[in-house]
Amino acid sequence: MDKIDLSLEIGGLKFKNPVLLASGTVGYGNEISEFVDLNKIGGIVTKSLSLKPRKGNPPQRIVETASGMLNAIGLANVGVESFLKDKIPFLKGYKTNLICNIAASSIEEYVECTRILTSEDAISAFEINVSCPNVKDGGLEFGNNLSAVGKITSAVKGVTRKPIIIKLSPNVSRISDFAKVVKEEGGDAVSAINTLVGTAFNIWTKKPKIFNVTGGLSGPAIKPVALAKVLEIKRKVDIPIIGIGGIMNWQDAVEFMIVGASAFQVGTANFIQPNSAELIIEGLIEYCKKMDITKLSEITGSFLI
Amino acid sequence: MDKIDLSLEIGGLKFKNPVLLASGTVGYGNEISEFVDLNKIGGIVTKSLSLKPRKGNPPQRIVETASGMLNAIGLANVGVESFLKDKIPFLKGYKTNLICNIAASSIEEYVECTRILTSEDAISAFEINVSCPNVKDGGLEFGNNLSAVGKITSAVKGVTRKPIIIKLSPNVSRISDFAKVVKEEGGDAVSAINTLVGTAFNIWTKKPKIFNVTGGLSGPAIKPVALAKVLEIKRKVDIPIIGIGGIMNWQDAVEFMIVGASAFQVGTANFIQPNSAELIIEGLIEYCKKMDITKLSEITGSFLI
Amino acid sequence: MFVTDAVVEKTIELEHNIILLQIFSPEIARIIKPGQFLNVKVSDSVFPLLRRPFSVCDVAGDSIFIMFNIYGEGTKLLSHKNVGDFINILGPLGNGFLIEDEYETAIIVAGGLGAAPFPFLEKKIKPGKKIISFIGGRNYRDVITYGMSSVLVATDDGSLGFEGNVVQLFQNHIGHFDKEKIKVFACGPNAMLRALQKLTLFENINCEVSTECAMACGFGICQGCPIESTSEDHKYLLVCKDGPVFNAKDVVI
Amino acid sequence: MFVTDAVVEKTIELEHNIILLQIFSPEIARIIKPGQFLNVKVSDSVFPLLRRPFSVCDVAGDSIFIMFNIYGEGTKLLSHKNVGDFINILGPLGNGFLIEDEYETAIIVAGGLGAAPFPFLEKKIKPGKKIISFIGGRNYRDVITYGMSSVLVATDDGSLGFEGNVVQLFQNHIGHFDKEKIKVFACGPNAMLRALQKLTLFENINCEVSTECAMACGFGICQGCPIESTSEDHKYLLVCKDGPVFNAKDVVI
Ligand SMILES: Cc1cc2nc3c(=O)[nH]c(=O)nc-3n(C[C@H](O)[C@H](O)[C@H](O)COP(=O)(O)OP(=O)(O)OC[C@H]3O[C@@H](n4cnc5c(N)ncnc54)[C@H](O)[C@@H]3O)c2cc1C
Ligand SMILES: Cc1cc2nc3c(=O)[nH]c(=O)nc-3n(C[C@H](O)[C@H](O)[C@H](O)COP(=O)(O)OP(=O)(O)OC[C@H]3O[C@@H](n4cnc5c(N)ncnc54)[C@H](O)[C@@H]3O)c2cc1C
Ligand SMILES: Cc1cc2nc3c(=O)[nH]c(=O)nc-3n(C[C@H](O)[C@H](O)[C@H](O)COP(=O)(O)O)c2cc1C
Ligand SMILES: Cc1cc2nc3c(=O)[nH]c(=O)nc-3n(C[C@H](O)[C@H](O)[C@H](O)COP(=O)(O)O)c2cc1C
Ligand code: FES
Ligand code: FES
Repeated sequence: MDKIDLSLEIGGLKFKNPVLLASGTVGYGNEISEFVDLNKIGGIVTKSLSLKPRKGNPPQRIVETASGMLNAIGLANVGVESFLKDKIPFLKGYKTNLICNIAASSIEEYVECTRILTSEDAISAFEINVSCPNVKDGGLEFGNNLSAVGKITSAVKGVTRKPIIIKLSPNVSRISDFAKVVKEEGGDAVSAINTLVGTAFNIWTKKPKIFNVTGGLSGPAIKPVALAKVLEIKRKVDIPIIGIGGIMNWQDAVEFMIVGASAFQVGTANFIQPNSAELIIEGLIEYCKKMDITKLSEITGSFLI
Repeated sequence: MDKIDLSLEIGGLKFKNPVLLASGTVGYGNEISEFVDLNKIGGIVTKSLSLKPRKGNPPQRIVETASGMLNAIGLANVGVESFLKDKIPFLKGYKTNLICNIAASSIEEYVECTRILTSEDAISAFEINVSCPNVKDGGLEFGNNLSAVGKITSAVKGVTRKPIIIKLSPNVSRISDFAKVVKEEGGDAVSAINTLVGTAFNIWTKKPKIFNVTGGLSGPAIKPVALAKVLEIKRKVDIPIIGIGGIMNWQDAVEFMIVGASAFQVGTANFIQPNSAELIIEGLIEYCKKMDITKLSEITGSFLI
Repeated sequence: MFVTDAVVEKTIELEHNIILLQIFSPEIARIIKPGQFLNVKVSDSVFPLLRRPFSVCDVAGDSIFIMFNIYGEGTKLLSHKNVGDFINILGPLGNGFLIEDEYETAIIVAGGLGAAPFPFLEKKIKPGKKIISFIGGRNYRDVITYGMSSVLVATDDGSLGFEGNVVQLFQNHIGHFDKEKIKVFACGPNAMLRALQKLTLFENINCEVSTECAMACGFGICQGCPIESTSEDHKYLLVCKDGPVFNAKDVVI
Repeated sequence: MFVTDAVVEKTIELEHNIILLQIFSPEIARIIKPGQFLNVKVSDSVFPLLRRPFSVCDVAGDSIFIMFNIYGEGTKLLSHKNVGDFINILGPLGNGFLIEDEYETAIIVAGGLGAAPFPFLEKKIKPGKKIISFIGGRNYRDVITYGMSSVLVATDDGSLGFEGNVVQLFQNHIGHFDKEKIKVFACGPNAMLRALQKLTLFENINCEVSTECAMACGFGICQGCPIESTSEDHKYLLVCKDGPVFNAKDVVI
């Protein structure tokens, strides 16, 4: 049997395989490393980091929905300083791409976080979470605002030579418009999708089931939507796409690659099957064998329509 | 036990209860009438009608997803003429509100359909499906275009005195902006939501599972999203809302009313439990008893946040 | 049409992982016809969301039978049903085979689980008539002859009976029949039905096929199951309501 | 931590619809401590999506036990498990009770299914020590005394034992104990734990509570299970990882 090549490149950065762990679903890697050999996966994306530490929202932060879950963690994180001091040493021990996800409430804060983190060699790339409220603009989300996404992209590109991935919000009319702006402003890739806005109420108390009222919907429920967003981007904009949304197994992962994803992230699945990422790698190899593929990246965007 | 009042009014039209059957999920009422006594429900919304009959899409038109389904029926319908001739006589036999859902590819076609149908006394109101491609505007959806939705609303209002309900697309950044336009242009209510755009691919053939490539996601999977959209509208715009999306039982229905729905529609549930609508009515009565409510409409928008 | 919680009376495992469920439903048993189907809720939850359609395989007294093998999530769940469990069934649905037609010999052509509707069909065909079945499969494990008499078998790999497909096998025997006096009843994969359709149209043989397609409702409200008619307007018929059984000359398979 | 498919060895139905599952898992049985929990996949499908957390109720040899009643979708599915079925379990999770502490009498205070962790706790407490349990419920059907000795019972409706809540009952007996030489181990609804916390802080009694909250992962990666600490910075701890057992003085319940 020939060796199957699972590798790929995004913005000059080489990934040993397309399996990444999604932001907010593996913290800073410690706990998940008991189940997944981080040396084996393509990359790990950190919980969104902000300039200052954030406590996050009071409970209840999560609720289960039909084949999905809502979360409103409130971007609880240790902040960039403590991340560099306390979390990087552990992550340095692994040979995988470390992608820092950044959340901020102003363009300046995005830039500042990137500037501080970029000097750390262990960090391979940045994923910019634009699904954050823009405090200067009355709390409206950056992710819904084309020109803000463009400005953030060019601003962070200005302070680092590492690849910049913009993580797009699905809660927009035409996600491909956002991918286009990212490309125009020099972004290296987009990740799609972040969670869908959703809510759930208790019918007896009439109160929201999560403290923050609305939360982000993730899991298998959103997979069809995520696939459609990836496909839309693939058909309209020539930029590498990292697919995310409801990937539970290798079949889901292959589906994302077929509609256009170069790589993909495993999120909610980590909570349910903590070794999902490794199982997916095994499945991808089997798929390649069955389909007589020697280089997996060939299937990216190979849909027949 | 006191009698519980389930009735409500929208745009001057009285509904005996808030349970409506959603467009496209009960055809023109014949088949479902074997399971649901149409005299008992608040209303029935027809399959989207267009000026001319439409054959609809070739198979495959539907595919199941996690706690949801995708459909791309392609607006298969008999057209307004045949509807008036062949379908109205059956529907006339029932004492329930008949709401005609209209789909069109130009503003003129919306107006023309409404004009033709409005003279039929059996029709109580219109629901305008704006999730249709605007052929004049290169096939972009009306539903994503604020000014188009405004124009459609005022244009159809111009040719009928019956209530106009605009059925909003969820595939937009801020659905409340659309509700606001509807209100400004004289619309009587909005329905929210239509299906989310989604897709699914076969990983062995690399072909889309449905002929139309993308389809509309419905069912329990989308309920959290639909609830969030209804809540968003309720908090921002003072207009009656008809809630739709993943309602499978009376608990779901109550949840929609709490976040702001005056009435609601049962869609995909009809396929799985064809007598859902009647079961929901029974459940609503039990809920009122348990909560000591004599007028159900009081719970509309009664969320505690 | 009924939608009813019916109790599982018996679970029977045939050879090669084929499962028969015996379900108590006097109201459906009384009226269902061969070729009609049931839409079965396989779980109590919203997953899997949609019902699964199954042909009525047999009827005995107040009981109805369905036959399946484990295919995906739905049939897996169904295979876990125990005696005494309730399953929610919707039926009878669709139009069955027209068995009161003019023919002397009924010819059954079935591929794989396409055999499911025929035990009941055999039972219902008038005693005076002859019945011959052609049953096919990819290999011997695919061949289901349960409840059928005078069977001729074809397998793609030749592991049982004739080596080749079941339509070829039938074609090889066509000379033995008086084409005016036979009627073909068929069920199986679309590719098989298409080949059979071609053959019977060419040979001018009366042939009914039970077609399959993805379904949501099963009773005509979702428009999810179109099949093109051969009528002038090429309009779509609904597999669930206008079918699943069609005369081979009426539809584009 | 292990994630493993473990076989159900026995299903035991206690009174009042309480179910005990005996699961074969030598690797977990060997290391799990009272108060730790398991996160259990109740179905093979994506519905229900999330695992369900259950305290380890007892350990015997290579087997672990969990105790529950039918509450929602997840516990319903779990109650349908038969001997020989596999269930996927993740554990041991969290921190258990500190039983190697300085006390002469262990006082167990449990409400409803809060009784679940205590059969194992009783087993693990050193023979020299005394154990007294206060068990409460809304009514007699709620009171679970399985696996516990010297039990005092309270019910809200007085249908069994003391009429009132279990914290009141314990308070009534507080005079009998030397407060310096007891340690309270508690589990139950938050309202109960809150009352007990108030009492034990006031009386200066060493008290550990096993808290409950919605969880997604159960092992610290989702940040879904915050509980406010009483430390100066009021930071959030994680119930799954820093708990579920906390000293009553350390958290805001
Ligand atoms: C009128 C009618 C009668 C039927 N009678 C029988 C019967 O008597 N016995 C029997 O075993 N089966 C019968 N079938 C097929 C049966 O409905 C499917 O096998 C069943 O739905 C599979 O469900 P599942 O959840 O196990 O598989 P799923 O998880 O739904 O399917 C697994 C995969 O198979 C595909 N698939 C599902 N159903 C079909 C299908 N019908 N055709 C092609 N691909 C499909 C899906 O797209 C999916 O990729 C009938 C179908 C129809 C329409
Ligand atoms: C550390 C820990 C240990 C536990 N140990 C046990 C145990 O040993 N035995 C036992 O029976 N239970 C235990 N529980 C609770 C158990 O996890 C829930 O009963 C279970 O998740 C219910 O699942 P379900 O699917 O049946 O109900 P769901 O369908 O999930 O719930 C039905 C309703 O109950 C609510 N709900 C669900 N879980 C909880 C909860 N934990 N608290 C309050 N409301 C809830 C939901 O919001 C929903 O509205 C424990 C919980 C935790 C966190
Ligand atoms: C509990 C939880 C926390 C998350 N936190 C973040 C975050 O901090 N930053 C971010 O960009 N995305 C975050 N996400 C979104 C995921 O990275 C991912 O985009 C989303 O969950 C969809 O993928 P999934 O369906 O595979 O989970 C979070 C998701 C979950 C479920
Ligand atoms: C098979 C199918 C066909 C539909 N056809 C229409 C339609 O013709 N016009 C329309 O406005 N909505 C149509 N809808 C959308 C539904 O009316 C409803 O908005 C949507 O399905 C969400 O509700 P649900 O989750 O309860 O199904 C259709 C939905 C389905 C599932
Ligand atoms: S399956 Fe719904 S119309 Fe045929
Ligand atoms: S449940 Fe996920 S961090 Fe505690």
